[in-house]
Amino acid sequence: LPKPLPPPRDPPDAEFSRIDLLRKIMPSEVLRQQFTVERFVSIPKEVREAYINIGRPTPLIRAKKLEEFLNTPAKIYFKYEGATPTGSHKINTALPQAYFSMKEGIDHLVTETGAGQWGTSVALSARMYGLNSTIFMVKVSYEQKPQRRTIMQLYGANVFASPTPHTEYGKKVLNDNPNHPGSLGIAMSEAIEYALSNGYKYLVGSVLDVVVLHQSVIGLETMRQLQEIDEEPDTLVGCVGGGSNFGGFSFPFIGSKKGTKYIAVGSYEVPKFSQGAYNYDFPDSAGLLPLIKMITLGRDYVPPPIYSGGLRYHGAAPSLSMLIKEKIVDWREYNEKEIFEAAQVFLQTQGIVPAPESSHAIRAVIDEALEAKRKNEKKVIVFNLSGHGLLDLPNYESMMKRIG
Amino acid sequence: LPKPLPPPRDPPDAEFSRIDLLRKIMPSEVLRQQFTVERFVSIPKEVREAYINIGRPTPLIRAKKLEEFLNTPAKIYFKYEGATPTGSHKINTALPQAYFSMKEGIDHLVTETGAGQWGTSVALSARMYGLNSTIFMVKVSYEQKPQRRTIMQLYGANVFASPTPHTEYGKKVLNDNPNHPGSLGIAMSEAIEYALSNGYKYLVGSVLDVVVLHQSVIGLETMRQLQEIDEEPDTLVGCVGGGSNFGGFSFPFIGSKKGTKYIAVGSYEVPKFSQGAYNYDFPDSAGLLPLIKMITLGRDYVPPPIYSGGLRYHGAAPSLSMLIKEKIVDWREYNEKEIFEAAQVFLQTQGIVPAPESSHAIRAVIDEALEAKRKNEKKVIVFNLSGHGLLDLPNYESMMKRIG
Amino acid sequence: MNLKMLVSYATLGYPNREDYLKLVKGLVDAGSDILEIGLLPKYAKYDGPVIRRSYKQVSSWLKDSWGLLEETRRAVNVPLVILTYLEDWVSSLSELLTKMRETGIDGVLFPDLLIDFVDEYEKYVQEIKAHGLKAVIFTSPSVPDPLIHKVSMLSDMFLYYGVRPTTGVPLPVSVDSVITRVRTLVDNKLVVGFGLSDINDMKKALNAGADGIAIGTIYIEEIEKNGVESAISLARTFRGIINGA
Amino acid sequence: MNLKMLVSYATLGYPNREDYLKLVKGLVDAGSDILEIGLLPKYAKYDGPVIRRSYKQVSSWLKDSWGLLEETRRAVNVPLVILTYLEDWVSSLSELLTKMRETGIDGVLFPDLLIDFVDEYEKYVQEIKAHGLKAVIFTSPSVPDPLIHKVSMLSDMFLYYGVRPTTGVPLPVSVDSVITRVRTLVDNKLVVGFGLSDINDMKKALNAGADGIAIGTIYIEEIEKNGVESAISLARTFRGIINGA
Repeated sequence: LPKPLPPPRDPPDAEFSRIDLLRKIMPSEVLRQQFTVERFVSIPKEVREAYINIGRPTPLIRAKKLEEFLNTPAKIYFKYEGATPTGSHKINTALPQAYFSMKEGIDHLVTETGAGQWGTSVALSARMYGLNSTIFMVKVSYEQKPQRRTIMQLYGANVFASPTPHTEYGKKVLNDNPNHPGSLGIAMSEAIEYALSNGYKYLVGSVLDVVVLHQSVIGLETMRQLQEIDEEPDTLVGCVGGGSNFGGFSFPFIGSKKGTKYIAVGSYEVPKFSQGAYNYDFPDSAGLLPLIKMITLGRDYVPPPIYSGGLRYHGAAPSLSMLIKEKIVDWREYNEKEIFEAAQVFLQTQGIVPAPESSHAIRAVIDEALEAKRKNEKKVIVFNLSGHGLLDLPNYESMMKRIG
Repeated sequence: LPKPLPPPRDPPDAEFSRIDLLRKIMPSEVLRQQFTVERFVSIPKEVREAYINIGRPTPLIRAKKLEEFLNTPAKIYFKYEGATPTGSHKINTALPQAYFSMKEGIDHLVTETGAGQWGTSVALSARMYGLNSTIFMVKVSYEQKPQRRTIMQLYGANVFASPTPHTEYGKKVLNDNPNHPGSLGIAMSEAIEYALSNGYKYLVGSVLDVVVLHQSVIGLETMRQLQEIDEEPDTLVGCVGGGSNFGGFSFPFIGSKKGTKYIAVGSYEVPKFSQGAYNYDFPDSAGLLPLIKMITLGRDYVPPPIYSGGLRYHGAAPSLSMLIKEKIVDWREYNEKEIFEAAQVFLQTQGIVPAPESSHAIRAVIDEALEAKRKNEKKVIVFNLSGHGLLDLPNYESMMKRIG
Repeated sequence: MNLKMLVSYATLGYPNREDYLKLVKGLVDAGSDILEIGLLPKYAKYDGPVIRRSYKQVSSWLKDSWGLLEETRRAVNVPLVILTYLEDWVSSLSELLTKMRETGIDGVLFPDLLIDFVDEYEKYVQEIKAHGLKAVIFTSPSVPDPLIHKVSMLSDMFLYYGVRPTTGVPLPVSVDSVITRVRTLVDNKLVVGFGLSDINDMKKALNAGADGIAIGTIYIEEIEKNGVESAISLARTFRGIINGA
Repeated sequence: MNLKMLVSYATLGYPNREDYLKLVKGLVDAGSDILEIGLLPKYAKYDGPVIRRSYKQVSSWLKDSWGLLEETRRAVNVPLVILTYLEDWVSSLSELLTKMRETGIDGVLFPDLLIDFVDEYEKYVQEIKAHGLKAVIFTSPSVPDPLIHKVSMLSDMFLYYGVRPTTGVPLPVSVDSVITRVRTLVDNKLVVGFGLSDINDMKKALNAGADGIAIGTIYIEEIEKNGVESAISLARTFRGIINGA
């Protein structure tokens, strides 16, 4: 980073310190890593073994058929995080967080989940270390994505449809509207309250530096895999929800000055890059967590119901936000039609059904590859395919009908 | 093989030659490979590239957490065929069959599918070579597994719910019962008729030697991957539907005399190993294909509605059947409760949701590992995890309710 | 003589008594070195649709097979090899072989010997030889290499190697590569047949090292279309190809 | 003298006029080398809950900050460094600095200088120095290494390094490894503070190479519980630890 990263802070007239709250709800090693800001953090042996156990390193695959289809002189590689058992990069931070929790004698982990990727990763990671887990799943997703719920239950998690009657906050919401469909903000608030009142710990899935740190395993593996095949990357691309997959993938390259162009891709429907402000804002809708300085649409921003659940977030990680402000990282925004087309091209050439989130990165890659074709440049484009879309097929079905 | 493999033959009073029919419906290079019975067939460069493009070699992963959970001195490795884009080994034969079809100027492929794994693989492989495809999907699956249908459509296939009004056979069935739920036999008959009457080609997904040949990429990769880590296998385990994943995985080991024990695992509910006869029988229910000599429950056998759709098949590949008869290959049969428990152990230790079919192999592996524990033997157990179960979650949900 | 062999097949009694006898004589005159005669089986399990048709036709009228066999023996002076399924004779094998010997038959070929009776094939070969007959052994690509090598030394006259699992269906197989490989295993004369579908296939087989070719289905198809004379003329063509090879 | 420094912090006017003056004198008598005085800000954005409480209490009665600062200056003879947010003074910085100089203040520390004003920090440091004041620069783990090195040479008196992003919240950080690393970057005296939560932390910081420690939150918590005398006695304890280190 070229400049100091503005630290988290408490709001002006806080009745309680959010930063102090973190200490009560997060495992301390996770907090230590969040605030220690060491330049290199070595991965504990046990976490390395856990990574191997879930099939890391994930493969780096050349998208040969996609290149042929686009008839581009560019080479396209993708790091396939969908190869993890939970189907996305989320497990990379859930595993170490669960490991540190186990080491600290914690026996129960709590978190919230929207689309379900994060909850799935926490459920599995908890179980791998013999811990219990409780997942507050946004009610509308709980009902629309029963398979996500099933998989979490198979992993041994308690899954609640949030709002629940198990927390004061949930009770309050239900009291106002017994049919409330839930939201990520409510689920997060419930998870934090539930952890606090039961002496459990809360795991955080994105945005914070510690999460980006854990996700950097993606970029570090990719760098090594590129070296093994003697390839120098030019352009690095990833999609941005909270920023942890993009950060984990690209920061190691930025830090070691490999590559010349870094593209963060967001959703046109959630236009944080084009319309967000660079401000201190709450990472959570309920305002329970400390303020952080980031590109944000405002914590009260209500994202439209796009299919890329993971991109329906109002902000972007502070480190990524700064790199975008400093113009070290470029950004793009694509709409659903554009990303559905990209997903179709990708799945018909490479076979993998990409998560709708990851399809944003694919669209940018296609545009870069076509640009390379126009200029006849032999660019090496590498992107992070953050997850597969096998549990998002109903979404694709709807897109097919709507956009088709 | 220790003895000559009995060849396919036509039934005694055939009005038409099934063997001659093959010639009309199958791509000729596929037939040539089926009947040439060369000892080694080299993979064409284009097919090798297509394998790489879909992420082959698939990973060989040590199931460390499973070993720890079982507290066994045995080492357990699994070859993860679920890492292919279509989530199972089926693509290994769909790709070369589609490639040869393309080379022969065929522009449209037809097949049937039950659970959907095979249809998905054909749909993708066809598209990768610019061919059209039509998939006759058993109607009850078409309705119960809409996501399988969606993925095939995303791959560009025409998907019909069989019985359809598009074939004479389908019309006849619908005439007798407009609400017929369909069956694999009917779908197969429709696919063959449809291919025949339109001048398209039919692709075959299991049982035949050529399919086992294509699947041997699994075993060959596994052998090399074991060599790379200096590991000598003792026990090799796989599940058996038609026998192609088991054969493809284990035959290279048997052929090169690596390993001492080979275990083919079937379903207790479809007891072909314990109760089947070693006879000439039709591979298809409709009796359109030539007779082959195999362990079979009879082509009229109606399998119970177990969740492992891929194991609901009355026979086993001729080569595998002979090896079982010759006691070179052992067999096991497990019921749904046993395999559901195995699936849970596996997914809570390794994270991967196994296909219900593959869970049969897992159950046998667990039993072997516990046996090694009782005898304190450091066995090296290797099994083929033929596919993931991410599109079978509704089945697991039902099992959880019924058994779990 | 160093010429390669033409082994010609005829279904006993096909297409009718008169034409059948004309055929076998004509095939020998055209240069067949050996005649294979197919005996009507209960179930022609490893035969293709063309030969099955010929059996079906014969079954409608032929009652006295042995009488016709005797006539055949008198009509030609090349070795006669009977093609019949062991399955039909397991309980009366000795009688069969004795009768063949009495009829002046030279040898017998059971297509199902190594498929359905592989565990006891040596016993059966012994019994054939014990009756003073030649045992011609039928092999195919699905027979394991060591077994091909072993039976090639046991087989009388030549080793019969069928390139296609079913005669008469021109399934795509690589005749040349199959023969080239099997040639190295065979310590005997190698006759290739059971599905050579055209002249091209025959040339490939001969160039790849076969000592002879066996023809059957092609004759029967020709008889169906143009009668026995035309089939005999085909045999002359094949003889020419063999001599030219 | 080669002894390491104790930098003690007091919120101007806390807990009340009388006790505040008792506190600052006591802290100096107990061996503080430098006093940091916190000026009531509009928004104590980078302060923790404890210091925020002290500001809140002071805000209810203190009107004449400058008068109290003058008294402070008269009461003690160690260097006085004012801690205040630049944000509150951007439009009147020259007046602020002039007044400080007139009041006999030695230096000023803006915690938000490198966070919210990083693009112009050099201009502000120049301006502080131009008014004859010392510019004490605040850094933290989130400041990039090259920048720490650069500002360490620019900072007067010492470089202030905050180990935790928020004072008073004992977030888990590895004080020793953080200081060991930063020590190599700093071409100046290094004072560590902003969240040293206990004696153990202090010892770690000193052993890792800090030239001094800055204490604030601990005093205020002690005053809340047991009054200023008790806080002064803590300062004596800390002085002893430093001397012993």
